[in-house]
Amino acid sequence: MVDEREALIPKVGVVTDIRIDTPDVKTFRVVTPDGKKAFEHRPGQCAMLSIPGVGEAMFSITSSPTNTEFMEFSIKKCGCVTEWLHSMEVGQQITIRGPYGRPFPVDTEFAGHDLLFIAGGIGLAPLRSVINYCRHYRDRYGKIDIVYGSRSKQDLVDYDEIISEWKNDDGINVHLTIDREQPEWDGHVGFVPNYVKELGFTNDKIAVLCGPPVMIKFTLSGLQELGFDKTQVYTTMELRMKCGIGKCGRCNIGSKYVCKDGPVFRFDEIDELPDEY
Amino acid sequence: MQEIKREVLVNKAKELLSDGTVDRVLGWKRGEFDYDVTPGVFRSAEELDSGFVWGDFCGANFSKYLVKETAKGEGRVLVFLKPCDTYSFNQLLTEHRFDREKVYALGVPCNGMLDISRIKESAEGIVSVCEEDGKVTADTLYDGKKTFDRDALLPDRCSNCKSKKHVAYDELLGSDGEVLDSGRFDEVEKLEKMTADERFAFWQGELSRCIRCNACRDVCPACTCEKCVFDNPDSGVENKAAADSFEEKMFHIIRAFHVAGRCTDCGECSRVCPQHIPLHLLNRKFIKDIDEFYGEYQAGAEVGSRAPVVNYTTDDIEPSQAVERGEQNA
Amino acid sequence: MQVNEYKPLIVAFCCNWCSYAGADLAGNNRLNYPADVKIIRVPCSCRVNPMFILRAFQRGADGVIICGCHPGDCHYTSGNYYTRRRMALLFSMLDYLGIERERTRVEWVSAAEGAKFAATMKDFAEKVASLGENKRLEDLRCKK
Amino acid sequence: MRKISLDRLDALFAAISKAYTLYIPTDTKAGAKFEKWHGEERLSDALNTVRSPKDFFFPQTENLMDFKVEGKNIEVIDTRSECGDFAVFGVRACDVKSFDILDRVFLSDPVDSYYKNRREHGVIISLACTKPAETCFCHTFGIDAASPEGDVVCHKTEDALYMEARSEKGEKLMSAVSDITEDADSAAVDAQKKLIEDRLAKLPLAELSADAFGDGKTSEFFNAPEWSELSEACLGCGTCTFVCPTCQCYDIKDFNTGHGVKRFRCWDSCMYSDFTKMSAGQPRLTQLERFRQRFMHKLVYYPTNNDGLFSCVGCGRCVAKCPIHMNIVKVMKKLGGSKNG
Amino acid sequence: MQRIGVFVCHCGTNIAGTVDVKAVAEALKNEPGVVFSTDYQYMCSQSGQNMIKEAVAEHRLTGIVVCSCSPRMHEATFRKTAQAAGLNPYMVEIANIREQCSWVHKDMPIGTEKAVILAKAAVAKVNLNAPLTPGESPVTKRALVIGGGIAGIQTALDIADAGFPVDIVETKPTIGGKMAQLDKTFPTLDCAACILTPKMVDVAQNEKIRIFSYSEVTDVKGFVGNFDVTIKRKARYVKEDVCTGCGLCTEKCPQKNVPNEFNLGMDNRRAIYIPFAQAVPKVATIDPNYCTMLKTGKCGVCSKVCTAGAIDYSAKDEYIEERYGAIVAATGFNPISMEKFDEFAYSQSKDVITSLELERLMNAAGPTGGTLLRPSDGEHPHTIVFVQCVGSRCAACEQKGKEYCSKICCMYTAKHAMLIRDKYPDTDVYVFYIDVRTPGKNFDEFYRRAVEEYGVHYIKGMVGKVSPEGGKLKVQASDLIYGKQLHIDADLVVLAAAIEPDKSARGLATMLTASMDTNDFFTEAHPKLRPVESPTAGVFLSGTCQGPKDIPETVAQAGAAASKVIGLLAKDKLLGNPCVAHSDEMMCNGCSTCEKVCPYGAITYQDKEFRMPDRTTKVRRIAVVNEAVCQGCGACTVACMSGAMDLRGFSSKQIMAEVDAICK
Repeated sequence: MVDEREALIPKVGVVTDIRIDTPDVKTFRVVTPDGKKAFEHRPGQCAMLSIPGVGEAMFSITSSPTNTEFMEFSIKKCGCVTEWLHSMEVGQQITIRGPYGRPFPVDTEFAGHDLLFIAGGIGLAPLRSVINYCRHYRDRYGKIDIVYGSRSKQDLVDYDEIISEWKNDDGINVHLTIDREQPEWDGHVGFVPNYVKELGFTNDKIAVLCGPPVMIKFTLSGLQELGFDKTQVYTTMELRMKCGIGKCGRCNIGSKYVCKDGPVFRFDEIDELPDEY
Repeated sequence: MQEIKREVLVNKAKELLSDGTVDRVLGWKRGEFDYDVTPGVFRSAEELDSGFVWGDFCGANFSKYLVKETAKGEGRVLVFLKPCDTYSFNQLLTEHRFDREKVYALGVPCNGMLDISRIKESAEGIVSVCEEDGKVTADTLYDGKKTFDRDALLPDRCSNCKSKKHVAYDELLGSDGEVLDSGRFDEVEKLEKMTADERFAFWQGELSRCIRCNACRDVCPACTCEKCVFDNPDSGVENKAAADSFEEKMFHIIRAFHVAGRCTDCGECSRVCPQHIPLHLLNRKFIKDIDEFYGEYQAGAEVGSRAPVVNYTTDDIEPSQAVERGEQNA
Repeated sequence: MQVNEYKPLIVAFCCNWCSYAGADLAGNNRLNYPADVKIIRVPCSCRVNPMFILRAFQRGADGVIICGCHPGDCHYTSGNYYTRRRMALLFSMLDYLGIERERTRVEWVSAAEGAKFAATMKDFAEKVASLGENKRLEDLRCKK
Repeated sequence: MRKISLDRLDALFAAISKAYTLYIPTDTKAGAKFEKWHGEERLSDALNTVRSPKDFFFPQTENLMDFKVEGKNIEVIDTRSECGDFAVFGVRACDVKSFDILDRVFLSDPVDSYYKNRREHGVIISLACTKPAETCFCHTFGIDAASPEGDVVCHKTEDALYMEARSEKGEKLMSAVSDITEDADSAAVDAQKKLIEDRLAKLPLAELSADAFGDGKTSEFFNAPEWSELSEACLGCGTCTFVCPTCQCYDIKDFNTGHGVKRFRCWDSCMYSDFTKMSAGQPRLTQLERFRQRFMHKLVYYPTNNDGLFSCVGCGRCVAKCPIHMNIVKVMKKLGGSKNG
Repeated sequence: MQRIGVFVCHCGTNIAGTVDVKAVAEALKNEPGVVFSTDYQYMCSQSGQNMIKEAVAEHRLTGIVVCSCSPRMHEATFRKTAQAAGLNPYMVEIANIREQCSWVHKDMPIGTEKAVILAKAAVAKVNLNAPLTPGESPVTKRALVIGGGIAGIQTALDIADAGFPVDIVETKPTIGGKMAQLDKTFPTLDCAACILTPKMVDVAQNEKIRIFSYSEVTDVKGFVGNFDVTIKRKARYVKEDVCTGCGLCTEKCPQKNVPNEFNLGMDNRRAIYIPFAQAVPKVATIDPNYCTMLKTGKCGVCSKVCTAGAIDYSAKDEYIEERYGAIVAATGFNPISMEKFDEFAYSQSKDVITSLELERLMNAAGPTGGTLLRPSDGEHPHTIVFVQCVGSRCAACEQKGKEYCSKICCMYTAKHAMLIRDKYPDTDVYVFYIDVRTPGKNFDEFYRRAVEEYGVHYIKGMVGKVSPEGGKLKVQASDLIYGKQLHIDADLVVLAAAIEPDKSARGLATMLTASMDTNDFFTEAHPKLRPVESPTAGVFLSGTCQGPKDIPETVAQAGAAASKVIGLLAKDKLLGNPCVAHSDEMMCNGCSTCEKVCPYGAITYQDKEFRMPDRTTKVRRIAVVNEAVCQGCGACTVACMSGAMDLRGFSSKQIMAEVDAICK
């Protein structure tokens, strides 16, 4: 038959590890049945995971491309596919196809610059891939600041990795915050946009934002107050996707398809799109 | 030809707008041709003057629009209701789907609405359509003027009109008619008299044309569910495009069953079907059965009536008798 | 002579209070009926949605039978009256669409009528078997 | 150019059928429809089919793959198979153009192999429109109903069918019918083209122009207040998208058959309320946004990505079939302003 | 995803004899969700149950499928086992492979194949099971009895006797009901008053019982255990707690021409009255329709003569609200109107009377002081004709009377005939009947005594016409046995009028959401097995409001209703059935369809505000199921076209999963 590889036909993946990050976020490690990475990707790209009979959904790949053994996905429970994924046990097979979308310009625009990563809640998941990529090629970048906030300490994704690895790296400053006071927390308390302004970064960096729409909106204006231009700020978007290859029409905003032309966008590019997300 | 002239409707609408009775008017908007009339909302006398039409192609039943339109704001909406639309209007009120207080209903007599596809069957390139003394003349691109008997251009729902009587209105323009003894079950009976194989072949042929565009559902005044079972992945019957002939049957059987006892037989489903599937014959089967099994019942004839499917008597017909009765017909 | 190997698949919805108990009684009395009949317990026959019936046909059932308490004896007073109306209308519609009318049935079986249950199932299974496979309401995707 | 007498159409169809599965438009009580030619079918005189021929390449539903699930294990079964050669006769100029529009979606990287497979094996035999309808506006998009594109282009006159191959596939098909066709000059065809051009100029929508729209017009039209009025009566059904030859949105769904899972693709409509719905939210909340999406896509977004090519071919199907008679013509006139007087 | 354990029971050889249980356990191992599958001799035994508990712990099971006997047998057992193992009891499903498989199929391969399919269906269902918790509601330990006739009185006494407070609401100024109007009772001929009035006194003296006489129930809200009832206490213009019942006012009142309803209008009373001597409460009542003071403001005689100062012309209707745990309907009956039976000349002659009127004419406290006299002229009647089945057992098509048998007429007519023949042996008594129905203890003996010892003329046949002529009543009748026409000149004609439920029952049924049959008798929850309960939980039925019955039957049913009430009130909390309907408010259209099919009135509607995705709010009407009232039949789930209504424990998805599994 047609020997062409069809973009819509997935590979089989095996879940080899499941980590409980927060009450509603789990991180899944996926490899092919013969123990290899399903495919190579770039930071910020996504993959379609599916359980036959339940459905298919797009997730950002949270592990760094520099990880040569496996891929990881941090997934928040919020629909039927994610609910199913959350109820899985190690050893379960799923299907996987990808990678999809435009990655962060880590080797071009980002190179040589100071980087500022700002994330809220599950928004850290897509950034984790870039952050770890930048940590891997530490010498290619300047200073790295990471501002990360969540509702509570329990809701901070990848808390262990942040504390045991990121915080210990040279030239990386991690600023954590949670929304409300809680007993076993001696760090900063407050919302991310305010914290960013409090921290008062210089505008010679490239900023990458990811989180809930409200956070993005206020953080962006905060950054603009600090003198950032929209061309310096990147984000990654999420819309309903089906095909992942810019054909099915679902994630179409203006002339762009989020699955193909995104999910990574620079804010000046977003300005050109109609306001529909 | 409709009994009431367009001007009468426009003037009445203007009057009600200007005295503040209503703040908008749900009416028919002029299209590109004489036949492509679109429902629309008019807010001023000027809009009415320029865009309002009333004539032989104003078939759309506005009742369902009231569900959305009345939810929009505080003001009252003026709506024009043809006799058959008033049944849907009542049925929606029975089901608490809109606030009666927010509507000013003007009853308008209807002399049957024309089906443009009947003209198109024998004329190409219709430039205009006009009517005089029961004759409809279509001006065509290639064959000049073609004249038709008006009655021959009526869709089934109008040639078998069930009622010229308005069962709900705040004000009636023109005269009210009577509930008619239509032959609306004749086609159903014809089918009932066929053999099961013939019936199956008939419906297989009809339903296989279905493209699952959902127009029948989306126009149906009885289909106002917040979420239709066919759109709900949790319902177990969700389907989009029919991937198998079973799904077409499933869709149409369930849809007919869901509107059984609630369907007023307005015929919109058949009007809008791009594939000309006689969907009303499914609904009429239920209506006919209900009438025969449980006594005559016309959905929407009065507000608040209890449909036979949500009622019972202790000596109802058994399901086996219901189908055996079919045997006698055959 | 050729032996008819065809075995129909029959789904029986039985109300918990009468017919399911009737089926149990048939068991207690060791009254044989075809194993083609598979019972699904529902609280009342009025729980049976037409969608379940169509679903059964879609998935390959050759016959569907609904059993409930005798009219007037419903545990919930009126459930089976609604069943009777709904199914009279549904079956009539299926018949209208040309689906074989012997594929669907409603039967009232009380908790004391074990014998009736067995006899009914036997009769229904035979009728359905004589019709052969369900072709008119089948979903080809579900064929093995 | 070759020709064959109209009374020998059956012979022509029979000859084509030897090498191809042939589809021709035939009349049914619900309008014209492409049907497989078995020998009995008669060619319809209707201007066009109710459904567009996009089905041949992008069917309403198709099985993409199967899965076998056992315990924790999954097996992916590729169900693709090589498509046989087929020919579609009597495709009108507008519909021929629609394949070009679909190609740019499905054949752009990454290629949709299902579509490509069928496209490679399908031969389009187009037919010029002698009697364009009042709902036709293909000329608005630069399509010439008198000279359609296609692998083989046909003109049907009073007595004969004139055929001309325009592609390799077309040549191949013509060679299969060379025995029963004869050489012809272009005089009759030229005369017919002239006639058609005259007729096109007299159509009610002859003046309709798409000049106001196209590449880069997003901001101009996206927030236009007219969308509200245009969309207010829209039922949100999918009739326009399903009869449209260029609408290509689809959904991918799984169907559990009880002994496996079939993943299939089916047409979807941006007019449907759940098209973009996610568990987290809904970017196109009301029918206004959904309605706008469809027309913006056809008139602005698609041209932006495809060198100004509009993704409407003016076939008039939506004009004829919309339950509430709202359509792209009304949208263009309303939004295009003075340019559409 | 569930972690399901499958346990296949051998049931000795009951199952294992025809089903290869090991093969079943093996076949289930690869079903989705199944992590453990085994078989055992007797799953219901202690060691079988322990095996389940251990497996739950060891394999972290979240759901259990037991392939065994009927769930009607051991579902409760295994639910308890699951609970003991720390699972929700509703995470258990039973595959019935004994009654519905091994016992009805003889062939091992066939039985095994079917058992596997049934087990797979159960697994498919458990995969979709959700933990369910029965709702709890408190029980207000007070009962309301509506109607103060013998049925209500007996029910109230029995409930109070168990220590629970009871209120009786009676529309008349006194309790006692129809029985107080009767003279003697069949078949023992003891005096009705003699046996009834001590009970009335008991009621009055019982501290647990409150009597709201001259009162009506106007509103009922709530549900079993917690009914909020509004009672209208009609203005009586006499202070109940002050009036001593001396009766002076009823003698002095100048308004003497008020028809006395207690004697069915055959004599008069005053505008202020005590219905009868033994009335309870023994308190006077002013009839506002006749009282001159109330109508014109002039008179005031009663107030002047009342030494206790109990008269209060300014009294107003009062409404009181009370909460009850249970409600008993005991609204009783009335003879039907004789309007439509003009052939018997009821409206033309005073001497055509109903049987109840005859009771009063024979009663010592009646208008004639107990002497049987013709109402028209006060003469002693010598020929009396009784007509049976007047309005009973009528063909529906006639639309005149009732289709049912009124049940009591045969016996009271025998009683009347016997009493008349006993007291006035010179009187000829004819009884025209269709059948004589005497099923009851000592009933037939009683009837035969009337015929044989007392010489009552029983004639099988119907009276065609009664015409008053010259002071006589010409009775034309047919004798079906001798096939001849009879003409009798009667002095008195007594009609055995059919009885019908009291008119107030219909309105009450609506308030209680209790269902009624076409004759307006209350329907029972089950005609055989739950005869004194209404389908509406917490509403019970006592006496003739449920169907025609005589006094002993009424008293028996009253006691039965009381015991049901006591059983309910004895509980502190009601545990609901968790398998109840619930409506998804996001999908509900508020169309009121489900409410129409709910036999229990468990569904109400409310307007709820919804936050829309565009941050606006929208008010929508939605259905709300009262889980304490819902019994879980599922009628609403099919009536609901949007699919908003579903049934816990038998959800559409679960049932479809079973269908899929069976049809796989």
